[in-house]
Amino acid sequence: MQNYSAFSLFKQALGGHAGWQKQWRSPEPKAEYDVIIVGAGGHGLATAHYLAKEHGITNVAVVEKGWLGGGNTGRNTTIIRSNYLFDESAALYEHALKLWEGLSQDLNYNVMYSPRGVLMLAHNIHDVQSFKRHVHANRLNGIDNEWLSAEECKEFCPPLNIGAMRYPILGGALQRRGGTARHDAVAWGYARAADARGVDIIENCEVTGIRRGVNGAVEGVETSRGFIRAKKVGVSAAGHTSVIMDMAGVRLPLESYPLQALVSEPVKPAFPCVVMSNTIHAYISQSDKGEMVIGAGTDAYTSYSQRGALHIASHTLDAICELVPMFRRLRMLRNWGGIVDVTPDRSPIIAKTPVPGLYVNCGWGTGGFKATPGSGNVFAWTIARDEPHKINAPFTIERFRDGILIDEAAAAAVAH
Amino acid sequence: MPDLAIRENSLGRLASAARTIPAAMLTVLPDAAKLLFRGRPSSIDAAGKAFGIALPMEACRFATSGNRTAYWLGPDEWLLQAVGEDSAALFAGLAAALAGHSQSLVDVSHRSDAFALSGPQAAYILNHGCPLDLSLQTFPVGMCTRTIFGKATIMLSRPAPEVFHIDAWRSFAPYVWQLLDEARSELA
Amino acid sequence: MSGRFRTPSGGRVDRRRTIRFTFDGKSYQGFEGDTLASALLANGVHLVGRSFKYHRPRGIVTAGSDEPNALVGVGVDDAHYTPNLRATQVEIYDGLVAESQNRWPSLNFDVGAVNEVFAPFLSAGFYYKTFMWPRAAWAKLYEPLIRRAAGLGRAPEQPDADRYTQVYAHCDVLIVGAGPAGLAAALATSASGAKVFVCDEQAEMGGSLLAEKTAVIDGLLAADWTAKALADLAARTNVTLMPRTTAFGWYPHNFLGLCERITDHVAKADPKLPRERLWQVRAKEVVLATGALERPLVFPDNDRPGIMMAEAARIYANRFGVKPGDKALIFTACDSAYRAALDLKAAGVAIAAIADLRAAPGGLWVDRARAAGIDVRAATVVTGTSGRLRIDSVSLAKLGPDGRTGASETIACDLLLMSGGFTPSVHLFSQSRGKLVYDEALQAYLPGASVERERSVGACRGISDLDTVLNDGAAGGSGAAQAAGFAGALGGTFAVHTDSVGTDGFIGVTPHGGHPSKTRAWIDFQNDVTAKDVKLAIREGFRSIEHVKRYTTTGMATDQGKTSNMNALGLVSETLQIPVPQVGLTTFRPPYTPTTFGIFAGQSRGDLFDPLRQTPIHDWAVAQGAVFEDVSLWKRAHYFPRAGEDMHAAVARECKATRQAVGIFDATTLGKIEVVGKDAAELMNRMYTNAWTKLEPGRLRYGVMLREDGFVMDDGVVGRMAPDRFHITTTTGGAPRVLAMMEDYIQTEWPDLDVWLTSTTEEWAVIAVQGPLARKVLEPLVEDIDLSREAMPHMSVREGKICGVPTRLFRVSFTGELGFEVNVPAGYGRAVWEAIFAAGKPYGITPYGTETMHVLRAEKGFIIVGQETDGTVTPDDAGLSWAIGKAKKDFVGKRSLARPAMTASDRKQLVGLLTVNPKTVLEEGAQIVADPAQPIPMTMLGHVTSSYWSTTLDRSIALALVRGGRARIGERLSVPMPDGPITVELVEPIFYDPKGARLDA
Amino acid sequence: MLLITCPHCGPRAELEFSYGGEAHIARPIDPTGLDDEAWATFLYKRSNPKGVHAERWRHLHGCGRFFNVLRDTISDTIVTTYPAGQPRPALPSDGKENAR
Ligand SMILES: Cc1cc2nc3c(=O)[nH]c(=O)nc-3n(C[C@H](O)[C@H](O)[C@H](O)COP(=O)(O)OP(=O)(O)OC[C@H]3O[C@@H](n4cnc5c(N)ncnc54)[C@H](O)[C@@H]3O)c2cc1C
Ligand SMILES: NC(=O)c1ccc[n+]([C@@H]2O[C@H](COP(=O)([O-])OP(=O)(O)OC[C@H]3O[C@@H](n4cnc5c(N)ncnc54)[C@H](O)[C@@H]3O)[C@@H](O)[C@H]2O)c1
Ligand SMILES: Cc1cc2nc3c(=O)[nH]c(=O)nc-3n(C[C@H](O)[C@H](O)[C@H](O)COP(=O)(O)O)c2cc1C
Ligand SMILES: [Zn+2]
Repeated sequence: MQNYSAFSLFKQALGGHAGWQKQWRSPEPKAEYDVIIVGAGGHGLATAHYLAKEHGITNVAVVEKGWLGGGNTGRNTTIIRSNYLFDESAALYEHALKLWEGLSQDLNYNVMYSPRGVLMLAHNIHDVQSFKRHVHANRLNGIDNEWLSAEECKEFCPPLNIGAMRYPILGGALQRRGGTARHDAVAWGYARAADARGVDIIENCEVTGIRRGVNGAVEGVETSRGFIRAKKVGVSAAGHTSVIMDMAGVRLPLESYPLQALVSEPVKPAFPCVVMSNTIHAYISQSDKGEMVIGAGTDAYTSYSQRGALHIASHTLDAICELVPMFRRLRMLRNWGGIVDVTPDRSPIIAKTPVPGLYVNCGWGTGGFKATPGSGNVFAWTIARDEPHKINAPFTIERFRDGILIDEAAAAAVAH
Repeated sequence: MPDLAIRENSLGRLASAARTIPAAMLTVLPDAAKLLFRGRPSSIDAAGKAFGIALPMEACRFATSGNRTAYWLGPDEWLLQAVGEDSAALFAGLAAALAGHSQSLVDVSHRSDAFALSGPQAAYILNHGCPLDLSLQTFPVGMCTRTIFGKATIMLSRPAPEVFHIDAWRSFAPYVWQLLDEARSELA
Repeated sequence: MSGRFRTPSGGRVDRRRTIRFTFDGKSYQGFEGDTLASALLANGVHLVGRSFKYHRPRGIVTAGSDEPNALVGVGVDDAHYTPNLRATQVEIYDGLVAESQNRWPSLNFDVGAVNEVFAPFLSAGFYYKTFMWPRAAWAKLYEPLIRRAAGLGRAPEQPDADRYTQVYAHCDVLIVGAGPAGLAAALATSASGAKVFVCDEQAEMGGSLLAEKTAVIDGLLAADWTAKALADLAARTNVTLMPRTTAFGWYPHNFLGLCERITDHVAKADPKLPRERLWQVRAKEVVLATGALERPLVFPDNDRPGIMMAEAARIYANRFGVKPGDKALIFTACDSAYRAALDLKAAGVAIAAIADLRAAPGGLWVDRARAAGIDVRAATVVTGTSGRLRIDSVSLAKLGPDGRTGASETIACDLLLMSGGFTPSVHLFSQSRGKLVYDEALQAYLPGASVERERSVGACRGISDLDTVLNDGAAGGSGAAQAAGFAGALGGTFAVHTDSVGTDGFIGVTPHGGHPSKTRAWIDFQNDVTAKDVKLAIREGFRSIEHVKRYTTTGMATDQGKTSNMNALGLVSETLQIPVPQVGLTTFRPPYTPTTFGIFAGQSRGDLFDPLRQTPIHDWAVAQGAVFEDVSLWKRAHYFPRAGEDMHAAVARECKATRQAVGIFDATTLGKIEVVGKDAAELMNRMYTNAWTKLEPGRLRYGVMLREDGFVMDDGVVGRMAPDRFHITTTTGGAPRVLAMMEDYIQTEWPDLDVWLTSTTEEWAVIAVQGPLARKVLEPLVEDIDLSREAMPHMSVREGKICGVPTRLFRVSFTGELGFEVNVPAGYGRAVWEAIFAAGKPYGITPYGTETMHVLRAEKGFIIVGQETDGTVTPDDAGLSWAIGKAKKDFVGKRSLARPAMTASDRKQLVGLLTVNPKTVLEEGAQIVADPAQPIPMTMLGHVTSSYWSTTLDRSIALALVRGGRARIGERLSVPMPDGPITVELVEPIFYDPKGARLDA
Repeated sequence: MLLITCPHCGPRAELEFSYGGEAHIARPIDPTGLDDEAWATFLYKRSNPKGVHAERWRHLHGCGRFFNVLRDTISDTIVTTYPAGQPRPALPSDGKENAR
């Protein structure tokens, strides 16, 4: 892999940038691979990267129906944090956060992980109780998360309005190591690193069927570019997971909803951190290019249309305008949607399936970007060893049958 | 013992300070006895007879006679309203007539307060929070429906081309009123 | 006079009305009807901004909403300041204050322009390749630097002083765009009687007709025809004309978002008016008549101030009476630029030459240009330009048949006009999810099959000549009327005298012969994306147009690629050697042009952000100095401090008064549902865990309701008023949920049950009177109810009168004391409350708030759903198994309770906690462990759900959920806090009067 | 915002409705007779199709009635609405084309 550094940039600049190599190849699919990953989002690409890097499995294809990174990875508000309540989730997201901290170096690709702090606002006493419960649990789990008074919130994020509003801010929980990363760079960085280790990333290749042998085990995938053989298939298709699992006759507890995000026109630095308010539904940070990146809610109904309703965006912007009244005159530049797959307990599934050789990583709903490195890492383990890593062991399909739910949302009414 | 049967309207304070904006006037409507009737089809006639108005069977229509109005709210649900009457007496009368029928009668006289929005711009102002098509073709005089206004549920009816009645649960009524008042500022 | 570059006459500006404004502190004059751009051009100002990345000097390129360069900040103060407005859309008014952006210290001398020096290193995506070492430096050093350099304008620093409104509207036909196509459509549609809305983003309606000088329509000059058409339309009562209104978004089912700008263009706006209004329009049919946008040509150094679109220059000359320069050179790939050249010449601009990319341009317009003495050069390209803050010369070269350029010639000029043809505005069509089809001949994407009920007419579907455009509009308009159910629409035809300008054009980078890595030809002006960047992206393997967009950021600026996207496509197509349609398109998304946040928020601000629900007793509590808390939409009195008291002192006093004498509490916010019908008890049996059949009328029972997944959803006291009538109470926040769930089961699972629900939450005010003296207070106020212990035991309900008004009087206690909850019709709530308060005065009656209520119930070990439970708690976990009707075969949630994990013995169970040091009050949410010395991550056994100082017990108390907690009662555990562990003892979750003697009093 | 035709009240804005999830998932008559797997299927497993979806809506801020809707989840086009309790109407184009 061509090394990226200030020096190489300098050298290439002198040569008119003629010497840059392809960041990844566009190979034709081979007839057979050891492992096929369905979906070249952050999770699928990270899985391929770790399969190659940590498990020595390099005969891997990542098949993608569109362009890599074009799913939710390329359309999310990039909030990264690990201050989850339950031990199971905390371990998973913290595993990811640790990987984020060294990811640019690991991939030799600047993913712009920016730990500028994620501040979650409390607007009523119930919020305060719930956030403090998080703060205490996180502390004992070794995860940074601290309680700020309303005044401290204001100090940390000066544009915030903490006073006259319908639901005044009573305080907030701050994870300083939380922040954002550049969504596209994550997909591209993983793609480049995986490709360099021999992984074939095959774009414009839609999986249309999963072929199973007489014993029921996976034999490969039918695609828009023909059949590709593999004994192990890992599905990382986010919003489309149900559609693909249906091909293998597996029904998962998933529903796919539209989730919207929007950006303002770019302005000079005016917002220093990430602010989330679940109570009034507002998620905001400022990107390095200057846009305010704002997350809205999901629509009420399931959909694959990858857009959302006007009233949902309106509802988010009324909250933003209350939290930061000087942003009322900013203007929306672009508003788009993604399709998120949601499980009944809003926690992911990273597991083996009833079909031998078929693995699934799904159910990240509105909050899986932050997990990308950790999730790919343990999913790779699961596929390589045909058994879960201890971190993803709780995130099974069977937990719904047995009632061992990991329900962060129910526990706290906290979205991601 | 104090006689307290003086009813407080949730809009009292707002109404007394209301601005006069002829294009879209806001006025509180008098208190009324209101009963919510729900039941099987077999009970509907009896309810209508006892109330003195055949309950409208056409969706989203109300029927008025004197001080009494029957509003269709759903296929098994009507609001029976009697302006200026005592709800206990009304309830007792209906309950007696309905005995033996499969139905439910509940006194909701105090659940909501009602006001009128009237004037040439009434529909335009209502549309600041209400997504209905309020043209006379789709929302004719004589129509009523539950709908949404901003973030509150209301019952909306149209007794005259430029008059709307809005019935909102007590704690929502001031919000609905204030939102309408905010919207009509531009006509002040 | 308003500037040297104003033509002596002509244009649509009102020359009698001079307007003064400032730009970057300098004052200028313009005329009424000018945009900021036209007024600046009239004053010879081209340099108006700096580009995003390299801080290149940039001028005005277009005359419309597609402007990529001329972005300005406008506003006299920060409460009215808006960044990134397009000078081409800003209408000037007296006193307008505008400033340029992204420059320091000044527009002419901008330090940021040093980026130009580094430009070779700032290639597309350079930031992905560097700034990785040392690790921490990205966030601390590099990122802040990059952030400061980026970002165009500045955000206002004061809260917005304006208001915004939102309104829903319905029409039969919505016409977007009021150019000839839109106007013809409007005339036809409205003749049918259909209700028609016509919106156009511009201040004046007429679209391209406003710059048309020679065309004749039905015997009238274009301007006169337009005026007449508009007057006709305005006179029709079924037509609403909406100027300054942008259709910005198309949402499913023919629902469109329109933004109307109301006050921004006036000096002294009527304060009653909103600044902008969001129209949310549901249209039966939509006619898109959004026209076409002229495409720039991509050639070396094509971004200098003074380089402008040819049609824009024509608009400035014809519509605004402004000469964009003294001497223009034209670079074109189509005939319309000839028309522009001729119009400019007529306005007094010298035309240095027309360089035509085409090998052999000919025909009417070329002939006319030649006849006018213009130097027309076929097969000629621009190979470079010069001029620091404004173009001063252009290099031209002949283009050989082999595509090579010959020797170049430099021509002095202060204006370079370019035209690469027109791109139909299919943005809204595409947003509606209609399929776009590539038209090879037009080199354009055109609307194909519709998904929604709409049709496109005129230039936005590739029709360009005025006669066909008008007739297309009329046909579309009548088609729409018919589709909306209106017969008799007139789709008449128009008699038009005009000359076709054809449909030639060019996409991609024009040949220039320059060194590919040294020349910079801008594709996306605003984001500083050059052809070189696009090629680099492709070289690096970014083949999808979506990747190219994201890697180079082409098309991602505030103009969303209106001028650049087709050229980027052309270049990618050429570089990859694949046809344009195979390159694909990036997705069109709302909004069409940037749209103010304020209109999305609309009236939802301050107290109107959400309904602010108050009880009938609220004002009384305010008068008593209560402090309130938000509980769902309600405001509830949290505590009633007296002078000098903090919350703890107030709560201690309130608790004491209630335990020793009597307290009064507003419980009105509790949800209430009346369940009526002969199957009422059966429904209760199915919905609640408890058994109801045997509950007698006149009795109360505490009920627990689960979700179907077995977790506690709500609880409350239920009264049986009659065999077929129950009065349910729910938690304050839970009322809508409970009602919805019950209604769901009745309607969809058990429609055979004879039972109906009615929400009575707001029918009743609820006044809790609690304490040993409660009966004494109430007795004198009630008629025909015997309050005695014998006649009205704990957990019973009576109907009667209190203070002369009807009541449902509950004998119930959430405090552990003798207690009543007085339900009275809400309109009487305040009066009855005051009467009880007065009657209680002699007994020391004390109002208490939710905090005291919480303490008192915790002393009794009563749970609060949402505090002791959290959506993962079963009834058994919460110590409520006694409330489960054991004999019941089924109820909602029962089956789930039998799942393996729900019956495990190490589930978290409700226990009481006593700190070993009685003075220590635990923090709610604190975690519980066995060994505080264990290493992190610790094994957490549970958490504190409720914790209070109990004045009654003179010590702290707490409730907690602890793994296998019931079996651990008697054990000691630890709560590790940052300043040391706190040892606690697990006890039964009841601290006060465990036998319940006091409630039975 | 969708325009949904309530079988009783006619076409109304989505804001008046609440979504009720997939239709035709009847609560088992005898839940205790189901094993954990079957119960979990009832509780959690949904078809989540990409294409025509039968779903429940309630005219919450209207007549209050539940009813069923066939909606194409690709285009969000509503194919038809029908009262609760009625079987899903068969469509010639099930799962593919979206009728207008
Ligand atoms: C608007 C929005 C905001 C969000 N905000 C945040 C946030 O702030 N923080 C956070 O942590 N998370 C957030 N999320 C969630 C996060 O984006 C996702 O959980 C995460 O990106 C999922 O990554 P993935 O790789 O699993 O999925 P994706 O990136 O969606 O990748 C799945 C891929 O599978 C491909 N695919 C699907 N079907 C097929 C097929 N048949 N054949 C081949 N390929 C197929 C898709 O094309 C896609 O590229 C947000 C999501 C959205 C939509
Ligand atoms: N080759 C071509 O296609 C071409 C190029 C330039 C001019 N023309 C001329 O233009 C005319 C075509 O007429 P037309 O009516 O189709 O186009 P037009 O350009 O005259 O009118 C389009 C109108 O739509 C408005 N508009 C666009 N998007 C909007 C939105 N989202 N919201 C609100 N308003 C919006 C514009 O402000 C403009 O007034 C003909 O006379 C033709 O000669 C054609
Ligand atoms: C964090 C983030 C920032 C973005 N910033 C911009 C931006 O500055 N300009 C822009 O046009 N789009 C921006 N986008 C949106 C993308 O253009 C695009 O809408 C999104 O990736 C979804 O893809 P789609 O709209 O092509 O479906 C941004 C997206 C994300 C996730
Ligand atoms: Zn209805």
